[in-house]
Amino acid sequence: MTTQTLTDEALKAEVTAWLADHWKPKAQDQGAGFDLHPHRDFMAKVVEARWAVPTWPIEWYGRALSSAQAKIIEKAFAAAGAPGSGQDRSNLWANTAMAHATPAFKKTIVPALLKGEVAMCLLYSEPGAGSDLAAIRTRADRKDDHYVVNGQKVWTSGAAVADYGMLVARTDWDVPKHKGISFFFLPMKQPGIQVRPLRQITNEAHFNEVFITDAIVSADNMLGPLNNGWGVLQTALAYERSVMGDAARGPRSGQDNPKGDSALVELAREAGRLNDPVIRQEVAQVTAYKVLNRLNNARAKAELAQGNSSPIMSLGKLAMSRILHEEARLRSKLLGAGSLLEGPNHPRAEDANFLSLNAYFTSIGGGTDQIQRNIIGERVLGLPKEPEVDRDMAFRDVRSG
Amino acid sequence: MTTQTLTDEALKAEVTAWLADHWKPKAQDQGAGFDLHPHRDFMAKVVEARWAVPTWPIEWYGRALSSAQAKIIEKAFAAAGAPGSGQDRSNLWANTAMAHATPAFKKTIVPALLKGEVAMCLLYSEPGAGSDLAAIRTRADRKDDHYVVNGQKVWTSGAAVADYGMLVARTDWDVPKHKGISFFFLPMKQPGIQVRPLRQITNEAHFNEVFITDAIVSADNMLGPLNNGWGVLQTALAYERSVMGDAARGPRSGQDNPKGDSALVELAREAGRLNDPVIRQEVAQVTAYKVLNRLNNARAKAELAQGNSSPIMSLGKLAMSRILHEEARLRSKLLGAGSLLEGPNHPRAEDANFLSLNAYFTSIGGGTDQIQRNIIGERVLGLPKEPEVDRDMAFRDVRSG
Amino acid sequence: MSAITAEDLKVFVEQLKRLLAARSSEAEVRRLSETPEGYDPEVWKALADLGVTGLIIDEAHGGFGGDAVALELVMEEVGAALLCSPLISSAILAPALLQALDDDTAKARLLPDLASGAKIATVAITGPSGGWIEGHVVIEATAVGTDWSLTGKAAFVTHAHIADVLLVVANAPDGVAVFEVDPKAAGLTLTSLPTFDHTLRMSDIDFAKVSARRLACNRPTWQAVEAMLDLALIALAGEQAGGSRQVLEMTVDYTKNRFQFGRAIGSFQAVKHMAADLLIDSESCTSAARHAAQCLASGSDEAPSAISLAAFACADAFSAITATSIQMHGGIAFTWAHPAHLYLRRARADAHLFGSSDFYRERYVQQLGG
Amino acid sequence: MSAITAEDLKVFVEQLKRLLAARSSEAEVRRLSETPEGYDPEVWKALADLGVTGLIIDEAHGGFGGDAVALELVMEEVGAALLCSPLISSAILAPALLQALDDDTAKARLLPDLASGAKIATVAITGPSGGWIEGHVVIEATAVGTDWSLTGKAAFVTHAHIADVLLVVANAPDGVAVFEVDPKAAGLTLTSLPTFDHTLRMSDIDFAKVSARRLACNRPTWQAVEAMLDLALIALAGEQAGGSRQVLEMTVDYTKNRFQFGRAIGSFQAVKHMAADLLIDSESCTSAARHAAQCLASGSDEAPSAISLAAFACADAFSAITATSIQMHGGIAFTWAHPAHLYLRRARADAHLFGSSDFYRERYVQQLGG
Repeated sequence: MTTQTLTDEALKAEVTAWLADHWKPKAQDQGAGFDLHPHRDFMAKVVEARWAVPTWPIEWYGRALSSAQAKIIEKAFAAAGAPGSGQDRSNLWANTAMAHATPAFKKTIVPALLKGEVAMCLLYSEPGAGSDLAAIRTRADRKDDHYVVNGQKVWTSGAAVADYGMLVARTDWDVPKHKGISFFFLPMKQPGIQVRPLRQITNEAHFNEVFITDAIVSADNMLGPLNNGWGVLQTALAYERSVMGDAARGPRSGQDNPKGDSALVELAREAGRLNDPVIRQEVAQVTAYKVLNRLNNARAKAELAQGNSSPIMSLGKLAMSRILHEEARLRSKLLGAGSLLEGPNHPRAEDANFLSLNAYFTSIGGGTDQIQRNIIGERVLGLPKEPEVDRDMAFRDVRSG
Repeated sequence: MTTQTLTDEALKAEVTAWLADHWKPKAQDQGAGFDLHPHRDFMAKVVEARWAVPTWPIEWYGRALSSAQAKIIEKAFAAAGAPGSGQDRSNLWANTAMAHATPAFKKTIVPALLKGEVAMCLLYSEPGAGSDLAAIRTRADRKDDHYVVNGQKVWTSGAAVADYGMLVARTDWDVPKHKGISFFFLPMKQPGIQVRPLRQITNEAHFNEVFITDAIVSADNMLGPLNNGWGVLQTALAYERSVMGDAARGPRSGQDNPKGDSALVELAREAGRLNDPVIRQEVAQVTAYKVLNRLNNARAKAELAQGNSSPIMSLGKLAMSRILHEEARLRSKLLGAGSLLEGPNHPRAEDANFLSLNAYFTSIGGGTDQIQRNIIGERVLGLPKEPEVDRDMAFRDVRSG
Repeated sequence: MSAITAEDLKVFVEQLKRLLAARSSEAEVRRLSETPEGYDPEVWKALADLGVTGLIIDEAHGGFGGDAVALELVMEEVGAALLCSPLISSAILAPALLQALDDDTAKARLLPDLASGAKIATVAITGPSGGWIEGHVVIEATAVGTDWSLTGKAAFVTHAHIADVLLVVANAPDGVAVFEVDPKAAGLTLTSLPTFDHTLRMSDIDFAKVSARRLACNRPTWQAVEAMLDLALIALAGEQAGGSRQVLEMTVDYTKNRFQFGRAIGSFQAVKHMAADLLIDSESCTSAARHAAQCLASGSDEAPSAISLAAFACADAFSAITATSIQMHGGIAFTWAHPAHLYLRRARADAHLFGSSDFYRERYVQQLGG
Repeated sequence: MSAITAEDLKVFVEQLKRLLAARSSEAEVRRLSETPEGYDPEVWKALADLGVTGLIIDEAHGGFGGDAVALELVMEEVGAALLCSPLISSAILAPALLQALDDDTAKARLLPDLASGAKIATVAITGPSGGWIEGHVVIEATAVGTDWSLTGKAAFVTHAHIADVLLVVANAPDGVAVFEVDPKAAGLTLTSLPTFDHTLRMSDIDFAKVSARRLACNRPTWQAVEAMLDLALIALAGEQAGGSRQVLEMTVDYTKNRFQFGRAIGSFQAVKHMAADLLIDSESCTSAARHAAQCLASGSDEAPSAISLAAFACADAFSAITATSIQMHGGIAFTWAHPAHLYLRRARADAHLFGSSDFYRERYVQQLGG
């Protein structure tokens, strides 16, 4: 193979021609990031044609291309509305396996992940390990050529359909908490695993609790060295952040919502409150929070583009938390007594109330605002950490939960 | 003496008659709590007549009266506008000396304090010991029958005129911070003591820095046992809180300020802003903070009167901090561009700006808002303390300052 | 002044506490939230036997003759327990309005059944705006001989779905008046509304030439409505005070027992300081509610402004405490199974039930002379 | 667009940084705050030589022809250093106004001396209300032959006490117009005002039949005033952004080095979390200021709303950061000797110099179509 030597034009021509031959758009891509891929057959072709991970080495379905040339391929796929390209940037599961899986397991799992043949879920958080993720108590005990897993995980999306879960479990209890954790691809379709939907305050169930009782995972499915799972987890989490972005959902009533910077002005007008000077001040302020956050992110991207690291990146989640809570508060206020109601016949109230609750998805999920402030204070501003009482303790002696 | 057996009526008659004979009102009582007493001669008579500390024992200028009968005496003095009574409740200095001074020193200092013959100041805080008062580095080293004191104190009122300062100094550096502190009555009128006024952000100097170089204090002037000064300090601080109350000052321009719950309404009207609905909301909210704090304190007093301890007492300082900052913010907002100015020709601006700065006297002085929240969380709500890294360390190994 | 002594009141509240502990557990609240009625008739009976339904009804009509102070204290317990019941409608709004009118026959006819809990009544005032203002009344009343006929729409009517009697505020030719209506009368259409607070029940009521009986009032009727609203606001403030203290206690307990990073999370300043600030809110809420009740009970001139203050201070405190409580709990309070959101829903409902905090702040400024 | 390349601008800002480090130390700021003039003529000369006084003045008139982007960046440094100078009056308000007018002879007469720093000018617009609104102009201009005569009072005029030229906005019979006035002219009385920000200088000016020269404008003159105000607001936003970052850095450094309870106070969540929140404010402040500058420089339709946003977001951020900074420092920042209050005073001045945050929030809503 000598694709590296292709000119940009030739590459563009090749991928465009290939897409013309192979891509037949059908039902909207439902790709939820967790479920099985709706275009599995096509995805397999994409992988075999080496369009899925062009920056990867030849022996791993790649073309060893520069990311610049990879972009050409992604652009062509995007233009055609075809899925499957750019997975070397975006496929959390495949990248993690590629980086850390054992040769034997890698050979089977990586292509399956690229082709969307296996569905995945994350087995990280536990009831007793939220902000303090390293305090997990799910255990994996070695037995012959495999590990026996016991414990409970929570806030797991897609657990019901997943073939594998990326699992962090404790494999050594006599060392400090970060040092006794290992990382596995746990097969989900086995008797020892029971999945229960978790009902949120929004009266939805986007997550599950996963109860694990004597579940089996082959030692080959361990990613990274024994008791080095914390390190693997960090790279996986980094991927997740860079790829998935802000997961907070918008209104769910289905009723049209005004868009753009004047959205709140329009909602105030619709509610007949736009002539209230107090409301006008709040509309301006909440709109400002949204616009300022956008300006901050744009400036951060520009600085990164110039190769300067930017402190601002880490502020986005905390800023978004305030935006979501404040917008929900204002939407409720605009409705007055109307906000007492909910349901499809009262879409504005349904949205205001839903958004008021769902704002906690961002202010609690993926690190509470309080944890975020620690991170900003310590990693961005360089302020010293607090004394860590459990840092040098054997985990079995640490109180948690 | 058998005054205990006096009826309330007889006691009232006796004190009233005595006042009629001895109290000749003159210039307004200027008693600043620190300076020498303006009515010293009369005060001496009050003490000798045993009206100053009626609940104290006979041998200590008292009458061993019940506090109920003591109140009768205080009422009579109050009615006549005469100073000097009720010092068993209100004289911080005398009560501290009475409780902890050595017999020899007590004999001379207590009457002098009751008679207002000696002026006092507090030598507690240091540049390196603010929130963490126990981190004081002023040292008192034993030499023969006295101690040699070296160090620096700050935020000292009345230091320039004081005869004695109530001093906490470190007498043992090899034990944890609370355990190596002793409490002294330090003579202020000696060469080793230099007093410098401390200019505040309000461009006033109500406090001093005190520089102490090889100053001498007799071992007899130590209050409480060696290295037990922290305990003595706690009782002194408790007195101070119960007696002195909230020290925050009001406007200083001299211009009349509206009083009562509608004060902010009147200020808004005067500024021509009362018709602004946004201002009206803020006037209501800041007024509410003030009224709610008053209601809280009234409820706390009522609960205490019924013998129930009240959590609310400890909330007052933190609540007052918010009130002072918020009222200052609103006063500034009412003036708009007018708040750019200061000085006697612009009294409302002078007040708004002064109050904006002086609010920090309450939110920082006597324990910052952050320390207050710790205290409320721990002592009122029973939340656990933070890990104390310096708790069991010899103080000389603790980093501070 | 109250016909109940302070001592009786203490005992009374203790009995209520026990009743609520037994009959308004979280499980019961969740169960009743899912029923169409939204309350338990047996618990209603028990409340009646204890005297809660007749608390503010004159002894002459079979009630306890309790005053605002008694009402506020009782509502603190009701709020702490998230009780599902039509108390606000049938034990507060309706009797308060009847007693503020001058129609002795109506009182004699209705109050005893309300006191005994045998009948449930509610009051319909607000139009689609939801505003508790005379100008927002949109139902028109026309005389038909000695009888009256109502036409128009009432919105956000509490517990109308289970009411035996409706008291409707409508515009008569000579001004606002109160009318007694049978919910089953011809021309009356009741539409239940889905509420965000599942412990609450509300309806829209459409009146098409519904026959009604006018109740006598010797002063401008809106003054009677305002007298009713004063009591209702104090009741709501009591509910908010009780709910606030309950939620703060639940939250503080959790932060003492939830360990992360080897420490109780309540030992972290971030959590500890939130708790300290909420304590100021919750104590201020209690002070405001009780002060308003005392002012009204003692007929103080301060009563109107004290009630406005309680209306916004208590609504804001309960809202802030329930909202911050979820943040302090973290993920566990993001689950349906955790009670935190039940209180948040109640707090958000209470904050709009009788008008917004902004509305009462504005009224407060007017009462301060602004 | 700017006549200065991005590369030149970088160099320029670096030179300014060095100049300010050398000539606008805290000690100098304190010294100049106590002088009646409130600035150092030698530093003014140095700023002129560097090109700061002529930054926004056309090259044709001896300036640098810098645009809003250049101005904003320069003002970030000025704000960080708390520079005591008439820059806002003589290098921004006056030249911006002159260049927004159409009086070429006036430009040729005045701009070169302003660019070179040889003369200091300022603009008088606001009446006693302090409002930057056409309707608030209270000086009346009447024609006297070809000449004009001004009568009335201008308030809050910046740096008039050292001005060689006054540009006065007054009501002429045909609408608002700009007049050139000699501060020493007969009938003009200047009263210095004591300012809370001791680095600022302001005066009231009383005009009693003061002779003035009217400057030509080919459009409604208030549009020219608004063009000037746009640049002034961006300059102020830049000052607030630079000041905000400076104060936050100073504060964070202190909390790293101040030890209490055996720990750096910055390790306590109470302090750490305040710092994190302030970082959002200070970064948002910088983003808003720079975005407004870019919008104006590129002639984007978004410019007006971007300027309003910067006006209130930057004022509020600088105020919040300087106020919280004192709390984070504790007692030491309650002393006159500590610089924290110097920035607080500047922040409070900036927040009212050209109108309040509420005013610009209201304008922002209008610009969003509300």
